[in-house]
Amino acid sequence: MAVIIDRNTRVIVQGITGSQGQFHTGQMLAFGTNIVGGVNFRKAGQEVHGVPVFATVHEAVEKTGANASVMFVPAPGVKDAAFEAIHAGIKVLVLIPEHVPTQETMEIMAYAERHGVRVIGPNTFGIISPGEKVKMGIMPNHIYKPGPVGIVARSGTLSYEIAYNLSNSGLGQTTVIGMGGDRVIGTNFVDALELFNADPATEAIVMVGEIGGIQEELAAEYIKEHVRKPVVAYLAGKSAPPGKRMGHAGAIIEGNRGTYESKVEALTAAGVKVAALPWEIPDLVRDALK
Amino acid sequence: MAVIIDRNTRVIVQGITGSQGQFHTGQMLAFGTNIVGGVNFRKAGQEVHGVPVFATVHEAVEKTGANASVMFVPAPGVKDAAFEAIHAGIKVLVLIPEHVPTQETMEIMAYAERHGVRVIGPNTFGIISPGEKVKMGIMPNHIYKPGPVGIVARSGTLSYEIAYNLSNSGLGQTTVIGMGGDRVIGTNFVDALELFNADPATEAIVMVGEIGGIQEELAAEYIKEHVRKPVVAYLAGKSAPPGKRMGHAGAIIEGNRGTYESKVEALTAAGVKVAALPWEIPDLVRDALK
Amino acid sequence: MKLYEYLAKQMFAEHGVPTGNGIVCTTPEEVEEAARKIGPCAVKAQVLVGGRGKAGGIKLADTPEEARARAEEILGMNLKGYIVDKVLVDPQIKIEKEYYVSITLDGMAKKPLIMASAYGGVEIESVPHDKIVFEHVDIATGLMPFQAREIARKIGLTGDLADQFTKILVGLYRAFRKYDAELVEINPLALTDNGTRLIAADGRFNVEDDALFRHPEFPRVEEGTELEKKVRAIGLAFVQLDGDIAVMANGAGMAMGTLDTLAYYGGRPANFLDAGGGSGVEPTAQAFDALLGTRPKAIFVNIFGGITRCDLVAEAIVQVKKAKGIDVPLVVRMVGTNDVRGREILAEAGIQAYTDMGEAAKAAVEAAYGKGA
Amino acid sequence: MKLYEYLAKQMFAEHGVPTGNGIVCTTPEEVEEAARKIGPCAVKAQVLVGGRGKAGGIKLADTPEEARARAEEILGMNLKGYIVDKVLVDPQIKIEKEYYVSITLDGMAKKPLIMASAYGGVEIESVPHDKIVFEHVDIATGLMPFQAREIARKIGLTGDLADQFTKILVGLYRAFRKYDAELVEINPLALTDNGTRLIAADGRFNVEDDALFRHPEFPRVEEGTELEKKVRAIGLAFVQLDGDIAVMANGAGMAMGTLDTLAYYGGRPANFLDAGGGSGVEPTAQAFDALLGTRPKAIFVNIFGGITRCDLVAEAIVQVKKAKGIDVPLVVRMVGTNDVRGREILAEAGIQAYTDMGEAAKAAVEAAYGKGA
Repeated sequence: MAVIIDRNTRVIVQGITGSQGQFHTGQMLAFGTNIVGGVNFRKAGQEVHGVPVFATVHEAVEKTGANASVMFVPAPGVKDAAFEAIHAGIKVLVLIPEHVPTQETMEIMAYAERHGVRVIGPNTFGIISPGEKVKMGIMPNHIYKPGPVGIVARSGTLSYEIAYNLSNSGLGQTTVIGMGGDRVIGTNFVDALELFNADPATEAIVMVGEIGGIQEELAAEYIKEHVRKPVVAYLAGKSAPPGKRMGHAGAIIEGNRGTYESKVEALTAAGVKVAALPWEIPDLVRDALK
Repeated sequence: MAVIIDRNTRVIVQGITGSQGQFHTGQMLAFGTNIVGGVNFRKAGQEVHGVPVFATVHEAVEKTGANASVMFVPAPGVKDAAFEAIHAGIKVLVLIPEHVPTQETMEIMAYAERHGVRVIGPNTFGIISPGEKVKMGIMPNHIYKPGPVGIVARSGTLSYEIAYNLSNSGLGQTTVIGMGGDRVIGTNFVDALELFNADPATEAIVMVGEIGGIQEELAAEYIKEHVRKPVVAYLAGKSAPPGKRMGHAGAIIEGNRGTYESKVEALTAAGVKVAALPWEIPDLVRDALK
Repeated sequence: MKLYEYLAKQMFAEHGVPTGNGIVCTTPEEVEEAARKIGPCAVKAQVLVGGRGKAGGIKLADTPEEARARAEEILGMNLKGYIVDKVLVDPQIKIEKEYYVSITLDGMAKKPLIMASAYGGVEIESVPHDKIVFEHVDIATGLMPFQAREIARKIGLTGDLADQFTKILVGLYRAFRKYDAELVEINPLALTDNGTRLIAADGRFNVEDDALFRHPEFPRVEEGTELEKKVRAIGLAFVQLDGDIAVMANGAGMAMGTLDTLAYYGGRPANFLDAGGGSGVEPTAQAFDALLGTRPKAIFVNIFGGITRCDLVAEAIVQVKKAKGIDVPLVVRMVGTNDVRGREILAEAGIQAYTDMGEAAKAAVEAAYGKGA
Repeated sequence: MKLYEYLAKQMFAEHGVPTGNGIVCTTPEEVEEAARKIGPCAVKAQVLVGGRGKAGGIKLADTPEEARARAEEILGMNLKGYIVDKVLVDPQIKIEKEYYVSITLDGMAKKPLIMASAYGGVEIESVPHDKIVFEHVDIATGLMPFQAREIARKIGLTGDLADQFTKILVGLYRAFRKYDAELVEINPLALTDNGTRLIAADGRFNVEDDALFRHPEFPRVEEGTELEKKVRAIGLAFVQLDGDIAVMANGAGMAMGTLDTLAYYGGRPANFLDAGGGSGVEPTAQAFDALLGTRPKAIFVNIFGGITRCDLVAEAIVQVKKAKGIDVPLVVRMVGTNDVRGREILAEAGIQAYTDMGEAAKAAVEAAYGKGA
């Protein structure tokens, strides 16, 4: 079992012919993802790793019944490509690119909401369900294992570190969701918590958060109210000074909003165990599952 | 019983302080309509026929719980006023003005649809439910009587003629709906037929159509499929030459679309009796009700 | 309101849609000058009637002198009732293939509708439905490049031509929105330069009358007969017909119903006139006076008073009668708001008014053609 | 990227938002000339730091000569590290009341957020929440006049001032959208001319960095230290901190986690550096070289290879070592994609790499400060 994507998800790759698109299409296929097509108007008719390239998403959907898309187009083209996917009937949209202008992301989110489309990202490493052998994203294939832990993370590499530690400790994952590091994102902690809470296969939830914004505080409120499964968290940015943007657009302490302390306090009050170091996560999960 | 509006409808008048707004507010009050407020930013705090004037629709809704609005603002202001009403939570919007640019009407309709708002008009005489003592519109008060007939009409005066004839023959009305004469309108024949068909108090339905467009043809299809109550129609424009716009934006035969003959044929095939002259309607209704 | 071809193309160019970059001229001298810049050209009469070419309004010229001669023939000519005072000098182009693309207002869908076809150059009504791509635009979102690209694909364009088409259609949609058009059409959208370039070879651009108040930049072009222009200038909807009973009614539906009723009883209506809801005495009197001026066999006035007050209509009629006299048979039917007073005012001026529409219509037909006509 | 006040006001004026129509000058002579046109004026240093006034960057002048003298004081001055090379000469205005209005991006609501208050002239953070009106804008619809009017009502504006406010806010929103702003702010929105007119007396306009590619018209203003500018020019996210262990990690979260881990073990990180996902050898080498140039007590490289290939990072380090030598202690941790090969490349160059992040971090702290530090 998994959330959002599973072995039946029919995936297309928008921007399949670029170097990133080609490389990760290969990786996703190797992981077992059911990639039914790619899109590039100019290269329609070609193939990438045996996957047919279509001119438009409409054509791809029409000919393959695709219902999910993972995007590798350059940032200035993301809005048009995202609207295209939604207009063509795609229901799960994973936006890998970073540097998408925020106002355009807002437009994408409004359009997606009107059409009932789940968006992951932008600026995300994607989503992976190891037991279902499906991934839509750029995460390394070898660090995940099937198992009972759901992970939702704001950052990529840090979540890889944690997933790797969990897998090495024998704790595999149902699904790992990359929220994305931008200020405006589709699926957030609350959305992911809701899904994992409802997923029978997920027994514990790991949140990988960071400074900036109030996502973690809202997650804490939601956990207090609704989540009956153990939640464990690691938060990055404890040592970051205020007013400095730590890479991600969202990772910045503005005034006294978005501090490490406020997040730890909120999560702890909601019964979440917060790890001081990334590799403490497996033990905390194991304890929680006892 | 009635459709769309009844004695509990809480009505505001947008543009209440203009000469049309003032006059018809008086007429609507005289008919019994529950007018709870009017709107004009500059004249907030004043009263019109004892009705308080508010600065904005939001203020009016907040202070009166209004859920319907009838609009008398000049055509160039209709889009903004309509969006305001929808944004403020109004659920029934009657657009009296004519000459609203069609692209703006389309924008209004898209916004209304997103927010589940019923729009009547633009370029309509409005809607009246005689038995509920409520009207939102500009029709004369004295020609309607409570009774079992639902009327839906593209044009005003012609429907007055027919309602007057029906009332004089002892056939009162549940609700009379003015669709409006524009090319793009909110509630159309099919919508009205659906409502009347479901309304237990409505025993027969009168359609007042005209040349132009394919509204009547679509209504005929709907009647064939879904309507189990008698429907009687009068259609104006039998003698109109093609290519000439007969007053209403929508009343024009283009190519061989929208002809009188095609409409009569479609309706007749759906079991609708089509009157050759307006005053034949009461007898046709009476026969149908036997 | 229709825009002249040269203005339509100006709107296209303003939004990145390539045209032939033709030059609009008003004298043969200007045409010669223009042809010198352009080379082999087409001299095209700027009038808003169909079939210009067949009627001699479009002529080719290979030299500036020839262009001048053709312009002398075209400028000042009467083309289906319109005197030509402007020509557009367009370059002659070699067309490899003709496409079609337009945007209109779809009343039923309540959305702009794009139609595109690989079978352009003829009236779109004559193209089979399955050769036309129909795509609605979500007006809240606007036309985005992906949708134009998808249309390009469906009409068989690929590569660079698809990119050109996408730019053209997105530009066309922006023009459509900016100028409140009810129709923008490029036909033919011509494939030229050995199949490497798409250009708008001819175009139509109709701005919606109800939005003209926002666009003072366009020269006003009024269509219709002199009488139609005169009555419409009062602010009333008016259409001239070929019968002989003049008709005045209030409301578009009622006016149509009145014509039909007259026709039902054998009458031949001379016009459609919606005297409006809530018009005052003066415009009504003016309209009535205009009807009188057409010397009909009879005038039929049919008023169902709603917002329209019968007494004011009666006053308007009496005003005209007093000022000029009414020397054709007049039949008035009047019910509704203030009808008793209206009929009184008429009676005082010696005019009897009916209350029953059928009887009144029959009386009007009899008044026009005599009993038993 | 922040725009200078004069540019912000230019953007305002372009969208119908009234400003003082000030004049931007680069010399005292120009300032004198400007003051002659404007009358009693304020000479305002154009720098992007807060508290200009208190630091002597804003001075009043009643005559052109005085203005020139003030400009001589301000132009060329060092204001919190920035040399003033432009001043804005604004008219002195008599302010009756100060309002506040801004538009920002609300990440949680995923919508633009308007804030407005009748208590302007101070930082909005210091205004009580219940004195601020918060309104989200539906980005698909845009800001329509009715919503601006409703906000005007809520901050107590009526009549003509409400109309002015509506025009100002609608214009501000258009500017916000057109220029991909992340913040536009008018503070104070000043009520002047005896309470009859609203003008933007000061303003901020921040364009989002990710959208700058669409706006070549704005002069680029880069903030940050020289080192920050240098590393960012390579295309990597970099923040200078006040410690002494230089850090390189891949991914923003990993970089933060690395800093926290170092701090946990008693280290003082000198910087945040996200060496990116999938960067090539060259940028990595440049970044590494830049870190080396800061003479830290140690360098800690922490790589979890996903898209980042460990072998390429190793090559970059070795390249710098071969070119210049590495004369500070270097601790590398490397796991993930091609990590075996990466560690081999390092080992060949005499660098031992860790696989465990905690052990590596401890080693880096020891390398910097000695054992038991």
